[in-house]
Amino acid sequence: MSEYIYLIPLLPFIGFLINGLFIGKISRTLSGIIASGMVGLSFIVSLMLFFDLKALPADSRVMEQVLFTWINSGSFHVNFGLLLDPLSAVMILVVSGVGFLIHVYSIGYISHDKCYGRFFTYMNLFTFSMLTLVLADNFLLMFVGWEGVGLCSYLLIGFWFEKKSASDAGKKAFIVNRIGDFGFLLGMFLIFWNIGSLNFHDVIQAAPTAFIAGGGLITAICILLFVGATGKSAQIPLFVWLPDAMEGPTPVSALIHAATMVTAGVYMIARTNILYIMSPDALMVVAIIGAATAFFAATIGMAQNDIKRVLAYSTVSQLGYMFLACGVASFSAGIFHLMTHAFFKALLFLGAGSVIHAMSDEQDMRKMGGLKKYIPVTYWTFFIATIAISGIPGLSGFFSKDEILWKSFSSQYGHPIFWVIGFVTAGMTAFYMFRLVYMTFHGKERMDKETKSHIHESPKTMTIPLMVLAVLSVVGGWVGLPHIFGVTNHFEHWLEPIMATNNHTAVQHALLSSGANASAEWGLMGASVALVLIAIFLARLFYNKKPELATNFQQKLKGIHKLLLNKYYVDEIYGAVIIRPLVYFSLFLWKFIDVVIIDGFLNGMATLYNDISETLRQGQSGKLRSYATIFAGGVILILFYFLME
Amino acid sequence: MNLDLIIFVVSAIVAIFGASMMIFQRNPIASVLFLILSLVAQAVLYIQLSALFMGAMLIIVYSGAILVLFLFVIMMLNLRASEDLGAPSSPISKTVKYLISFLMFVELVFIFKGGTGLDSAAVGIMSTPPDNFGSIEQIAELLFTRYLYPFELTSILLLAAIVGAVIIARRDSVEDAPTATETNEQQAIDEVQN
Amino acid sequence: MIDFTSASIDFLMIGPEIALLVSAFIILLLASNKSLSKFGSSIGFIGLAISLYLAVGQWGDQQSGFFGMVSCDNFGVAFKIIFSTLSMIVLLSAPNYFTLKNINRSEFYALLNISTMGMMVMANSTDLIVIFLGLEIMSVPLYVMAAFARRSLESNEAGIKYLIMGAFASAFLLLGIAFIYGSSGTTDLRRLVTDYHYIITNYKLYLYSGAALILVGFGFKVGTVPFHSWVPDVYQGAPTPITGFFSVVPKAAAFAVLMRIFSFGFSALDELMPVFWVLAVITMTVGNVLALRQDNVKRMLAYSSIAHAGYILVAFAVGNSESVSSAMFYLVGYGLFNLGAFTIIALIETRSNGKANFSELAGISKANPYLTAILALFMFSLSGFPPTIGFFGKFYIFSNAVKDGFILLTVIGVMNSFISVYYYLRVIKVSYFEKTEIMPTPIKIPASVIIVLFITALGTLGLGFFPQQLLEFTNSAIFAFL
Amino acid sequence: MESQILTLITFFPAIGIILLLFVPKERHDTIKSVSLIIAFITMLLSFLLYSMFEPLANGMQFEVNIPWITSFGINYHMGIDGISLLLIVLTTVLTVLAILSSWNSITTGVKGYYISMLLLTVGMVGVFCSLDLFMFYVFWEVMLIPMYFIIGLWGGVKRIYAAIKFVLFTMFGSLLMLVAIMYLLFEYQKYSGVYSFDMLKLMEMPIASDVQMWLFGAFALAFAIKVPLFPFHTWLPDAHVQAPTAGSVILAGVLLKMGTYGFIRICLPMFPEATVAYLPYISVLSIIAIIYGALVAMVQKDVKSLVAFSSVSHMGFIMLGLFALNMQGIEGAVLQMLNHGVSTGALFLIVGMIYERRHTRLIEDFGGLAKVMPLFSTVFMIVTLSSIGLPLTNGFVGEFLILLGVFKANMVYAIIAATGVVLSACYMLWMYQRVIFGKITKKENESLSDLSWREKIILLPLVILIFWIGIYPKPFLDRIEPAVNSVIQQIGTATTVQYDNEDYKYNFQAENVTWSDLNNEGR
Amino acid sequence: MVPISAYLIVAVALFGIGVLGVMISRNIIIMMMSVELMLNSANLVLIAFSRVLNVVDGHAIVFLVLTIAAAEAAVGLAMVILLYRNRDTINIDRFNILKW
Repeated sequence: MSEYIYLIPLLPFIGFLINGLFIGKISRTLSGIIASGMVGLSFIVSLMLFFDLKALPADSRVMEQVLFTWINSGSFHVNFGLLLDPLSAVMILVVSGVGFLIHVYSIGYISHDKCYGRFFTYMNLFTFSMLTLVLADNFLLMFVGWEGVGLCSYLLIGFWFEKKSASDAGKKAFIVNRIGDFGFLLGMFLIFWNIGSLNFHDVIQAAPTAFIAGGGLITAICILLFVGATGKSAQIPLFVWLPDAMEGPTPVSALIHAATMVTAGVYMIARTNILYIMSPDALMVVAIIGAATAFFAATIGMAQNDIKRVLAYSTVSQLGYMFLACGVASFSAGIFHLMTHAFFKALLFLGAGSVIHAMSDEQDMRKMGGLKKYIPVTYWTFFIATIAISGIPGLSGFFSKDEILWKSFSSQYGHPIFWVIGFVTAGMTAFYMFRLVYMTFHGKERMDKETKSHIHESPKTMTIPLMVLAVLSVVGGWVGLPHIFGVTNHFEHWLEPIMATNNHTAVQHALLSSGANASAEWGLMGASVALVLIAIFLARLFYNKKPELATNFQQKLKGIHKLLLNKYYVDEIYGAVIIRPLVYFSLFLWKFIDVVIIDGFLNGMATLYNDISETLRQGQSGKLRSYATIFAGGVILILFYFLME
Repeated sequence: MNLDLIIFVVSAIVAIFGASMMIFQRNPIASVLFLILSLVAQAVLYIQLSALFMGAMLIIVYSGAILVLFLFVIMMLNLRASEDLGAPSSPISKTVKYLISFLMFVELVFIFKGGTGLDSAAVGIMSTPPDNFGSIEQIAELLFTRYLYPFELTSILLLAAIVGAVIIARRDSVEDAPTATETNEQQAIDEVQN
Repeated sequence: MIDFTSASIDFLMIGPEIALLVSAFIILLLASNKSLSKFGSSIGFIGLAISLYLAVGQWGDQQSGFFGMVSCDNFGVAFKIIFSTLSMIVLLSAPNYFTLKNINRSEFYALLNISTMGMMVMANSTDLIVIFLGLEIMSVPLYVMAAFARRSLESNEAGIKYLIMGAFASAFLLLGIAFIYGSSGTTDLRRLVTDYHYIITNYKLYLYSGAALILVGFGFKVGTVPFHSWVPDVYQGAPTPITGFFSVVPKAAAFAVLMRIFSFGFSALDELMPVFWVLAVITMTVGNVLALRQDNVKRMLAYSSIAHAGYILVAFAVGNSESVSSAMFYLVGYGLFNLGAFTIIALIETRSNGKANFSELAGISKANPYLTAILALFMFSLSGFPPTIGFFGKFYIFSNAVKDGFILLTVIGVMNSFISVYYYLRVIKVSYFEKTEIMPTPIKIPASVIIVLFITALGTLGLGFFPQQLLEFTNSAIFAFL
Repeated sequence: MESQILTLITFFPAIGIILLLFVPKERHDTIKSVSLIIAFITMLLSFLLYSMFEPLANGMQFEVNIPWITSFGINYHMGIDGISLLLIVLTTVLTVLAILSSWNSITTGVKGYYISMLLLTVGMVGVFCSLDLFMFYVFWEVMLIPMYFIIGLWGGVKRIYAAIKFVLFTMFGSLLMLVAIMYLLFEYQKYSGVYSFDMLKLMEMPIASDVQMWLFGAFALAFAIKVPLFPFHTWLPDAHVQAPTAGSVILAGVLLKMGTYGFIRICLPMFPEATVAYLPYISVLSIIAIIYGALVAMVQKDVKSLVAFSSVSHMGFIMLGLFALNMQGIEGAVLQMLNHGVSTGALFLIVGMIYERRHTRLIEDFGGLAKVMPLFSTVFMIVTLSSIGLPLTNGFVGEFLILLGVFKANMVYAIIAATGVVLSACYMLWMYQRVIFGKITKKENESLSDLSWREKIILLPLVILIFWIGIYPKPFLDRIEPAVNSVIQQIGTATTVQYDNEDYKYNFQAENVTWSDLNNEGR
Repeated sequence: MVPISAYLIVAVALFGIGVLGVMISRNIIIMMMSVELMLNSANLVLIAFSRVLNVVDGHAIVFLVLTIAAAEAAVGLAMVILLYRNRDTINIDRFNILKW
């Protein structure tokens, strides 16, 4: 069966080709059907392959397919090869599955835009790149997908290219990603020149002997790769592009900037976990960055008024969670959260999209409210997602997030501080999510008559995916119930073969066996739940029962609020510190070095020669007697020379 | 202090004096006459160097023919001493020119100082060398044996000179009428004149 | 073994000269008669053709005669061939211009032939006196030619300047010969060479100063700085075809003599090398730099001819037999493309008011595309672009310089030709790139000129592509009786 | 055929020139079609050459060696290896496209124009074919003349200045190169007793290292000006901006490659010690060129000069790769020569297309073109991406290999140079955004027509090449590899520095290992 | 008895004067006469040398030189006539149309 792996990326690619070549020639629905159909097919293929993989014994769960030799130069040799193992299996399921739903949703969403052809083309291209990314069997091919998804996000963010803000956002996304890729490239170089291959096998196999554990080299590699991850997954300091990316159509935000692409960084780290395990310092960095991002993004999220921006910052913060998980070396927890997050965050975005759709493209929550009764389906699905993300027990978000919190506390790489940050963040998450819900769906209706008249529930194509996702965000977490429930964590177990196996898991098992820690875990779990509930209550208080409280609260903390509203002025700082100086420097180079110095020198030479010529010409006075004098002078000199001999 | 020396000194002085007067004259006629003077003095030196025939030739050909030709031309154009002196050249250039000619003189003298094996020989009318050195027979014999080819060449040279002189000095005949260039020639003349 | 001082009076030895002389006589005889005088050019051409034929016949059989005054060696014969060929080209290109300028008098062709004959005499003897006489026979007609357009003030001025400076220079030359005579009692270079050591021990200074003054005399003719001052004025003033003649043929003759005297005769005088080194450098530099700012194409070409003399002097500075051959090669090539260039300039002058200013060139690429293309070809050849003969000539000369380790000299040389690119391209720039509001009238090109252009262009390109034959010719021509 | 094909390809355009001479200059269509057909046949011949070429075979192929000027040992010696092969194909293809692109834009002096184009082709192909230094030089210089005319006659406003600047720059370098060539000639004569300009023979000659320094300097100057390396680059923007579209295409596509080609064909193999000695300086210069070109490109107002400076940056990459002196670096550089020819050529063609429509190249005069000319914008996007080196486009493969090699040779260089990748994204995307995206501000832009058939035909092959090289570069790499190998051998043997490629800390046989037992041993 | 170098010195003195004459005199005729003077001084040198070396060739050479001088004089004077006819002056400084 493994020879069909190539179908998974290929099918969306075919969809891309069809949509791209016959752009504008085929009808709206047809192109939509083709696009989502292709993705659906690849989802089916993925499922089949997944079960095949499951059938295999746990030790040898790996399928490979080498399509052709891509680059071959001297000792450098890279195949166009696909690799299906538990990790990538999870990823392809998420990508193609969620992707399929979002495609279906888009059919309805895009139904008013005449550029539907372009839209689906890009979407399929994106799916193709994303699947290539997760299926690649070597770093370089992974990089292909990596840049491919970057390109697609660029194209899709700038989908409405006539809006300057949109094209700006697209450009920003691409360039920031490039900065990350810069690190990724260097990381690859280091790996290649120390190991001699970029294939994951070889790297995993060679790493333990090629690098000194905890040595500078391995740390450098991990940090560089992580730079790439920060770019792609919008971590500090490169998170600035993601909020702007909300300029794109909402399904895009759902697919790319929530469910799949932004999680590529997490996937990459999980994929190379062997290397990270070898470098505790790098893990530390990852954890710190992740925790910090989670916290800051959450704080920003509390102050935003744009419904999509809130979700964007929540995404950033959730990604922070995932990195925190990776940072404390519980990669499976990271992937687990990745999956659940994919479900509910996609759902949230799609719901938001449906809201915006209903509100006729109004995104400001202050102009919403009370939508509950107009768009019930959207509301309920959205609500489920909300409680899922805020970590109400029983829903997917709870399990994944809680595992992360526990690992950040208990793992040998963990630290109580991480737990505290995660804990606080969890509270804030619940707060801003419910703030969002209340401002949007409850309370009095703040929108004007005109829009109010148009409010309507979205078509089936849009609501059905919402429901499906709602279900998933409820049950999605049950594949990874924590040990303390007395069941084996299927998810962790599934991923075990590709996870670095070193003493720390052993330690964990040791910890788990002791009842003390079990109780500790229960305690922490309870604490977080409590905090969440408090947060929800506060949100309800501020934004539903007594809005005036919120306002004068804002009055009190004006400064902070302003700071949060403006996202800590990060964009402005970057602009002032990096971009503008660069432009001025370039102008200096051009206007001064190029024009004045170099060309000036050359033209100077030319004029110099002309002046010499002018002066010499004066000697050619036309007076014969002076000629004779020159002549005689020459004779004297020559004679003189010979007399000296 | 013998006769030779006296003759030499006198004629040398005369030759140099004539030459220098020649170049400093305003009036071409005068300078021609001074040149003739100088040439005569040189002829004396020739004779002292026992080149009797060449001395005679010098007087006959040069003073007799060439310089007369000069005189003739000057008369024909009746150039006057007064005419068209132009601005006197700057003192610097003057000094430079004097310096150059003087240096040239000095350098050439140095050559003779260096040129060994000559000072031994001392000459004069008193010491005519044996076998009538430089007599007409000798020269004639030389001219018609060894120097035959050059001798013939001189005839061609003279021919060329004559033809050239004719072409240049001949008055314009009718067939070459003024051309288009004529007009701006005229302007050129004017601008040069003033 | 050739008897160097054989008294044999073999007129075949001076056959080419005689042919030229006879043709000159005939022209002069006919000149008086209006109806017959128009045959002047053709007779002159025939004379040159015959002399060329005779000269080619002399190729290979080395002999000496007229009491050693004539020495007919490959070197001389090669130059005879070059002279007569180039003169024929001039003679073809001239009449058109003269008729249009209304100065077409058949005496000119007589003068041309006599002057060419003088050059042959120069090239064909090892006796300084004969060389001197040849020089005079060459020069006197040149003076006349310079002033040939009697009405044109430029022409008059060119004539007088050339004459006085020429006489001035030949006085120095004569003094030099006198010193040589004084040092050795002979004017025959061969005897000089045979008892060279005796002379160098006893009369070193005479020999040196004699050599120096001879160098001055001929340096004047080839226009080396600082004896170059006359060149631009005379070239600009003289009628253009004659300027072409000046810039090529007499220069070749003077160089022939220089080679004979310095590369063969005084080849043992190592002190000469630095002099030539310096002369070469300043000559090409001054020539090129002065050419930068000229408005008159003729004058620009005059300066450029000075520069080219500089390039040839590089060969003298190197001074091995290879370099002599390279210099000869360069002379041939230079003769071809420079004559061609001057022919075109002459054509342009025949237009409108007949000043060869750069402005005159504007837009002729539209009027006469092919003519302009050929002009461009010559310019590229002058500036030494491959695959023209101009390039290969430079390559030949400079490669010999490099071979003997004159790297600095070579670098200066190529940098000079870099400077020269600027002003040669200026001709192309004006004639191609600069747009004119009034379309210049196309120039009518007579058949003879077309032939000239064809030959010169073909030579410039063809010899550039396949220089092998010419190389062998010059290589075998460097056998001289010295 | 085997042996004559190179001669045929080189001089076939010359036949076209002769034909054109007989066509009266009013009959534009005849002239155009004749030259197009000639160029097209030349292209087909080069494809034939490509098919006949033996990949992975060492040494020169299709060698011809006929005595030409015997007294200097100058031979008519032609022959190609993979590097020249690819460049020849590139040249012929670009020539066809260039001729097509100037179909309507050139209206005056048509005859002369197409003659110069064909002459240019002769020169370029000749340079890549010739194995005799003299021939090399001759062709090298011959190329100047038609380019001078193309810029000077059919160029923009400041065309004359640009043309003269171009010629003088190039002449300056090449004259010093000529001196060096002569010197080599006599070095070889001293060494072997016979004159020869044969590159292959000259490579065998050992040269004293101090002499190598001088010779390398002379050659390197000529090539660096052509490339152009940082301080010598100022002729490039002028020439590009002023030249007509076809001129810029050829200039950027092929002429710049002459420089790098010269380096890899002459400098590296002939003067290995000097190469190693000069390496740091040239690498630093190339890095400066990369950053500098990118930064200056970012602030350009004219699309064409932006592309011009971007090629300064890209050529810097190529130089850096060459002087990494290892397999990946050089091979990547050679491939990147091809890529740069394709993508920058395409960029210039595209700029030319909008110039034909709007008669302006200023970025601010455009904006929102995506609305009126979607197809154009798409192609433009593809080309832009290839020039910023997105994976699966040609640019990526080259740049990646180059950086990989450079990283091996010197980590710091690679790190600094890699920032160029980011910068290239900045200026290209910014330009693209300002030209294509946004609302239409100028109303002249509202009525622009999308790509015509001719333009589609022009751009299609380039787009195909972009993806072909990006996705399946193996055929090209296979042809390059032996040539590069020989160069590395040359350097490795002649210098104490060893450039072997397999010096990893870890050496493994990954084939027979499977994923699972990997994990088992992990446990 | 007079040492031969005395004659030579006189000769070169004359030569120098001739050079000076060419350089300073404005009158074309005088310039030409100065050139003649230079030729003559060269002749004197020749005569002197042939006397010393006791070979009479020098005399023959002088003989030839005389004709050369004559030829140059003839052409020169013809040119003077032409110039005077065209320009009404023979002041050499007036003849500077051609310059730079």
